[in-house]
Amino acid sequence: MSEPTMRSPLHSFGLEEQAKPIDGSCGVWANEIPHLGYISLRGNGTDPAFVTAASTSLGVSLPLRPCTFASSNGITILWLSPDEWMIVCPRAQLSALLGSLRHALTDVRSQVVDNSGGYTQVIIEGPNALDVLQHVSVYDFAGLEPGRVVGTTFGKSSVYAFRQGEGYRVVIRRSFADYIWRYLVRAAVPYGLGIADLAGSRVTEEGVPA
Amino acid sequence: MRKDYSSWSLFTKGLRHNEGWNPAWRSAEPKPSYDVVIVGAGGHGLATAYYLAKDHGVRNIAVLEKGYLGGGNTARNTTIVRSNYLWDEAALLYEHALKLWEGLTEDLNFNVMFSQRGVFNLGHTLQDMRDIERRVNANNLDGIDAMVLDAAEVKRRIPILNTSKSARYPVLGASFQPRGGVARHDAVAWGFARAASKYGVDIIENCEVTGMDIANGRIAGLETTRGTIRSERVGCVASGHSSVLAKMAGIRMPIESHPLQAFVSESMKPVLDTVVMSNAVHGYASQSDKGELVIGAGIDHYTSYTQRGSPHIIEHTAAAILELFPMFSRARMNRQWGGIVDTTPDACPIISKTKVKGLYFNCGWGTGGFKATPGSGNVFAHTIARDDPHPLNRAFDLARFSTGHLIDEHGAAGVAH
Amino acid sequence: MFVLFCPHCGEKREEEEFGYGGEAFIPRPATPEALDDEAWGDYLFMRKNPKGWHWEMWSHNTGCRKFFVVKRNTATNAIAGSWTLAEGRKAYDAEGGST
Amino acid sequence: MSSYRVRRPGARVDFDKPLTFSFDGQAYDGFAGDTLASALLANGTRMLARSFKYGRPRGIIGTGPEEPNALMQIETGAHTIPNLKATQVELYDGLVARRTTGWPTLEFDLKSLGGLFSRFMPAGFYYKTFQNQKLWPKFEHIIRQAAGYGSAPSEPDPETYDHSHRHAQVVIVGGGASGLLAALLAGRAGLKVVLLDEQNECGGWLLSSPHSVIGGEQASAWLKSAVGELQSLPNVQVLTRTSAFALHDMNLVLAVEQLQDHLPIADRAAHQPRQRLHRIRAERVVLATGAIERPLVFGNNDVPGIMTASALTTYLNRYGVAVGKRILLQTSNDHVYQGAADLARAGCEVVLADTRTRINPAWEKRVRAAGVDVRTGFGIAYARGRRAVTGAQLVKLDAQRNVVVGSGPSIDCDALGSSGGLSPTVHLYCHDGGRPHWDEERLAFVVPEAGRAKSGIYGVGAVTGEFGLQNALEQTERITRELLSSLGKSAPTSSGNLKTDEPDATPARRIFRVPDGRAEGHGKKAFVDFQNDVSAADIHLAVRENYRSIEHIKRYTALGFGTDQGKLSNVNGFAIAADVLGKSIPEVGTTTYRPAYSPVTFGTLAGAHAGDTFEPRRYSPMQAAHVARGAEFEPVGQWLRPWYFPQTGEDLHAAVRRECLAARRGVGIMDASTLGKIDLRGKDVREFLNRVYANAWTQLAPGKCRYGLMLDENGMVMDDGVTACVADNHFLMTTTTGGAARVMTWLEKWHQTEWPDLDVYMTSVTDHWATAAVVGPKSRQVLAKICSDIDLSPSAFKFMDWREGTVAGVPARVFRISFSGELAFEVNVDANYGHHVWEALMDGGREFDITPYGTETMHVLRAEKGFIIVGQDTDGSMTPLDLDMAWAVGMKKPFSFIGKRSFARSDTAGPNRKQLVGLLTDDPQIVLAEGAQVIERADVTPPAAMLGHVTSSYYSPELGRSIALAVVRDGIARRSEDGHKSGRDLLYAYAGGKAHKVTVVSPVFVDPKGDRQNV
Repeated sequence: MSEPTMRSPLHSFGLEEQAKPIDGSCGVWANEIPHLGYISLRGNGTDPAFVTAASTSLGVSLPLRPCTFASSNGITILWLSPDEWMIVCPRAQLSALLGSLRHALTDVRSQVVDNSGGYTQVIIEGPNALDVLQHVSVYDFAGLEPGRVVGTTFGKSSVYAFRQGEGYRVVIRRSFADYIWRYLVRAAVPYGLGIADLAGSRVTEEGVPA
Repeated sequence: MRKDYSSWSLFTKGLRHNEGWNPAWRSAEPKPSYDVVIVGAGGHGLATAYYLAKDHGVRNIAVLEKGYLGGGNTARNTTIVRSNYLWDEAALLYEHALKLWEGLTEDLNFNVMFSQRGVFNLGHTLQDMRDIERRVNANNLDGIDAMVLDAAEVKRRIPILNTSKSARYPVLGASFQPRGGVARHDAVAWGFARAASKYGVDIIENCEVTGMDIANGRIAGLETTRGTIRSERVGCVASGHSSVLAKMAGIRMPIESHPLQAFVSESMKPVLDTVVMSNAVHGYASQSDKGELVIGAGIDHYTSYTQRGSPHIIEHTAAAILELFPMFSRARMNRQWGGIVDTTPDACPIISKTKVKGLYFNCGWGTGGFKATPGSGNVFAHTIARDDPHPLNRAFDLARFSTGHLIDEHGAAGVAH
Repeated sequence: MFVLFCPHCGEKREEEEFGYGGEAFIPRPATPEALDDEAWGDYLFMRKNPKGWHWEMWSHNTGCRKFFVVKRNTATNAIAGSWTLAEGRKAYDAEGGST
Repeated sequence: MSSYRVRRPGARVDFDKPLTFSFDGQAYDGFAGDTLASALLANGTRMLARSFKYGRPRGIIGTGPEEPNALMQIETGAHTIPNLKATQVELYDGLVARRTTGWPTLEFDLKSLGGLFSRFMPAGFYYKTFQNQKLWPKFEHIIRQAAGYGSAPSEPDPETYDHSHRHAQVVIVGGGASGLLAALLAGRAGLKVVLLDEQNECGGWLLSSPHSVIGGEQASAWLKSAVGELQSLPNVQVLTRTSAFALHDMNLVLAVEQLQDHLPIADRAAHQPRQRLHRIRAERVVLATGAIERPLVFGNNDVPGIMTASALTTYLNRYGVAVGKRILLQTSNDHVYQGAADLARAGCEVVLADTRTRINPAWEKRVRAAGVDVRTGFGIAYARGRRAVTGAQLVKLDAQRNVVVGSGPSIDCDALGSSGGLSPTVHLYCHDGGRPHWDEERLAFVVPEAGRAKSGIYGVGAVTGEFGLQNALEQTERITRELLSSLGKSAPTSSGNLKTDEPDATPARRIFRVPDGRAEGHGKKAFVDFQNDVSAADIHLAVRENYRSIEHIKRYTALGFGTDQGKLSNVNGFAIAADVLGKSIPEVGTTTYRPAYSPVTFGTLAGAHAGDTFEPRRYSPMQAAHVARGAEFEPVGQWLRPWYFPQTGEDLHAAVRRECLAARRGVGIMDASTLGKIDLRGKDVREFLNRVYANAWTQLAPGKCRYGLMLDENGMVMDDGVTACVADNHFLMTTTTGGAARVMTWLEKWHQTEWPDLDVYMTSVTDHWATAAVVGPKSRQVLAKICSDIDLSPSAFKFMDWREGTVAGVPARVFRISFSGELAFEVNVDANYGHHVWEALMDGGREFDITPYGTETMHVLRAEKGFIIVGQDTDGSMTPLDLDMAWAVGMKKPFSFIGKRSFARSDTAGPNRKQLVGLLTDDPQIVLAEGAQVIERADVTPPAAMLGHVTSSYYSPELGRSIALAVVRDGIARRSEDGHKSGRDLLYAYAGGKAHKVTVVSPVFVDPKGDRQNV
């Protein structure tokens, strides 16, 4: 029996083989950041017991302001709704985080769900990244400030999107990944799309850079 | 009724600079009272008045219209006529209408340009094809023309259709109703108005109903912007505005009024000589005798009385049409518009007496009203004249929302049309 | 096409992010079995459908997935405001719960 | 250079860049900066179309989107575009244009024969004839032969389109003088501004009038510096070749940007879309859309060479084309005077006939100085000429009333321009419900200057009726300052001197139809709507026939329904109707327009929603494995699922037969990842499930699963699936593939709106879990090979149990549930491992000949067991009781679960419901059509009463015969248990003209006792 191997949702596009270091040759750079851990966390944001327990066990304060996110120690917590967060973490930390969260929240009205198989992340960078996002989504990305995360449309599907560093991250559902990637590629045609080489960068080591 | 529209009359009047034409209908001043008042001078309302006069001998009839006659959904639909509905009740009602359509031009002495160029309902999934098979078989047993066609036959009949297997929704086949087709929408209202007027029906435009006089559970008259009009029988046929009228009578209706949009292309050389509808991709199209592609969109999800909807619905429909007909990619939309459709929980109309004696409602046609116009008027006239439903509309009463006897036509009504 | 303010996300967003949720404040009868068929049918199917101000629900499908309340004029598409379900109920009651 | 070319200073054509193009196969020359229209005019082409109804010769009338006649087929093959207006086609080298009317030739059009009988073809003549329904198709065929302008390409579109969603503080529509000034003010104030102009450069009317003066400098210089400044402002974006075609609710402007059409095909950039749809949401919208000159209506006003007066001016000043040498201008107002002077100075012989007796002395002085022959108080009775105008007969008009009081001279000319005043371009203002109002002084429907400031819509310049340049600019500055202050900004500096050299205006004459001294309909045809051949007489006829509402008039005559959207015709039509009706124009009605302002390409509307991005296609984590094994796929909702796995030479039936037998007798494997999955947690989960499911959930222990039926409040089955108890407060629900999103929203809605107090959270985990169903008597052996930490023995791991363990080295949840009736295990793993686990199961199963199967085999297997598919065996009208599934309904639950009350309604509880049954054909080899109707007798003469229909029908390889599921009226009582005692079980199934004898039986065909799944 072969060793268990993971296949990310965009595996079939062979992005790894096409990747090259980011340079000035393309208007848009994108790639999948595969195999991160995703935890859906539900609970009442106005319940101090919940917030404290979750924040303590994660080592990051749960972002309570709407449409914001918090990052620390390689963990990013996206506010999705007043009672829903998504925790994005390196795979290596997944089971520990799940365990500590569940333990901390045992007696608190809440839900902790491993959703790591259900999502992947795409990074979109480059001078025309904003143009591409304006093609694919109805959201006013020109007005999206750093530190904010929004759930919005992507063609006829939906994503969670946030700005990080020079670029944007979109968190997408696995079964829509094929559509979303094709839609993204199509939108990027006028600007030239490069597959960004993320290997060795902190992105893949830690999931999301601080 | 004298048939004064003919080639001969065109010739003789043409010789005299077309000065000899008479008004197509008489614009009347409201009288103090009528035997029957119809509220709403759309196709259905005018047809009701016409059949009341013609078939039931009622002479003292008024049709009230808050705007201009035929200005509501009659003027805003995509003109498709067919009867291939799923359930017996609906199919037989629409078939009754279709039979009337087939004689309507001659009956009204007004060419409504009923063009029986056939209607295709495409199937794109195995379940679509099951539904098509079920509907076609039911239609055949009800005496309605219908057939199931496979993809190759559909392609043969509509060469410009994209039947590629790699399409997002490949065409697996279709149901086809040869007797279905299209008609000139405005002409239906004008033809019925003219014919009803000849029977002495008073057509009163710019007359909005503002209140109902109900005493002891009976209707006694209407308050209007042109004064009080007394009548012990009132038929309301106001499509999108039915809830507003029902509220005046203290009646609750299972209706929600939604925008329904449509658009036409510029006029192009005809390449599509039939009607093509697709539930799966959400669009339908025909090409008019002027060469315009007439395209219907899906319904907007929210309620609105504004006669306009959201543009992404139009964009989606354009995409759907291009999925079916890639060759129209470089054609251009000339004009878009919206109507207000009165939808019911089971996508079937309400043609019913009410708890107010003498007050009748004919509404809830959703996206299917135009095709039913003569049949709807015909059975509603019967219902009002006899104070008892016609056998064909007995099932379409308000009581079904209490008994649970819904007639769910969502599948066959499908996309708006 | 509308712009709706999502009271949970605290932002105005385009209509395509939302789903229409129908007339607001149709509470489910506490004891359905106590209702006769007509009253039950009324709850199931009868709607105000006013031409004018309408209290309705929308859900922020691509965002927080929360249902919320909008007061919108169906004759003009003007919007008077958005509220959370609880706050909307208060505003609705303050109006006398009518349209 | 042709003799029509004039080297005008300030012209926007580049005489150093000659181009060639063809029209109807003939080669012509033009210059960069020309439109197809200006180039054709420069080449002396006058007639280039035939009219729609009467086949009359037609030429160019306008300069932009108002053009009704010059509809062109541009290019050929896949690049061809129908119906472009020659006035909007930018000329490029090698452009190929063809006429769209005139058959067989432009010179001789067959329709013109019909035109000879035009008096017998008045408006609405169709309605009055062709009344034989049997003959109508033949008439219609002939009508359709003659219908239409250009043709759609017959090949797929080689170009692409996209959408861009933008948000701006201020969108300004129109880059004329007012629009530019507004943009400058808003831009200087630091606002995020988008300025849209449909032409290839900003300037609007200034481009046609480069010698006007603004603040002491020439308009061309003012324009240059304004555009330059706007381009330097980073917060301002100027989009030219971008036509705003719609204004929707809440200040959403839709605009199409042309990116490629102005380039030779070979020069078009493959990576750029042809057109881009901008959807711009703006806090404020400024309509600076200007106005379009409307022609006067007079006899034979459609002869080629007759244009709007402003078109003559524009062709001269902007394109360097003097359309004629001897020009007759007819006006009712001041607007034509500058152009008259320009034409005269350019060397044309110009006669200016003003219908007014008192004209503007300042203008009169200026034009006379230029050599214009001014005649006052004259109107054109009719024009002369057929394929090109040769002159016109003038008549003397009464000073006040629009009647003829005497004869006038006959004037020869080779071009004729008329002006009945300006019609503001109010289209966009109307789109979202705004209504312009009639300004009797300016004789125009205008946008009020503060527009609907409350909702953020403003109008500036000519669209508001400010036709004078100076007035327009001053008003623009004032209104823009108001707008800025509404956004908390102020214009930092004054815009400087906005003075122009225009004389004060003299009132225009209120005239639309120039009288010819004859009763309407007796004289020469006078056209109102050129594209639809609507004459003044047609409007009179409509009114005579009681089509008195303006909407009736428009619809009866087709006024304003062409591709020019009535830009030239609507006001004239209204005015003529008003005169006949004896009403004022506002009494007749307010003009209103619907999108699109000018036609929009379907491809542009669709944008990127085309081809493989038309709609989402969802795939399971094992998709690659299925493709590798040659699966055929079936769309199920948004998903693509394996339908069957044909081996070489197999068709569907052969493959399904093999797959079915493998699952029944050996082992099969199916991808069930697409099922919806919802994780529910909280102390009230059981109560929540009790409310949303028909079943009872109070007793289900951890480690156990249960099948559940979900109903709508109407009592009808809406979804089903297996739900597992993970822990007392933790459940995992599955839904149908197509119903997942609907169920999730449904549950959230109930929780949020009705039962927020219930302690339960739910999260979709559909995409997290990959699910492989290993099915068949040998499934345990297969699983055992790659799963060592779960005791798979029948006693330890029972049917409807689930266990956690490791499969192929991956943490897994294994459910012992079955949709086939066989021993089966559903293995769920993190979807990233889905492919790995699938392949591991295939490897482990190789020695057992494990057989992958798709949805078709799944359907056969479940139908053999009588298991329903919601949406196939149900249609929204079936209760659980109709399905004979009372066992799945917990009628005793304390809470009245969703749908329960509806069971008790008179019809739902009544007799004669359609109920789920099995059907067996007499001939076991006949497989009934799914959708066959069930009837009582073999006689199918309509109307034949129908009892129900076949919902599922297959050939069962296991049984070696056909089987079917059906819903049949009173079906449960008809089931044949012990022979045909009552005979009610003997029915017929009708499909495709044939009725087959069938027997009603139990829907469970295989293993009725359910022993196999328990082994």
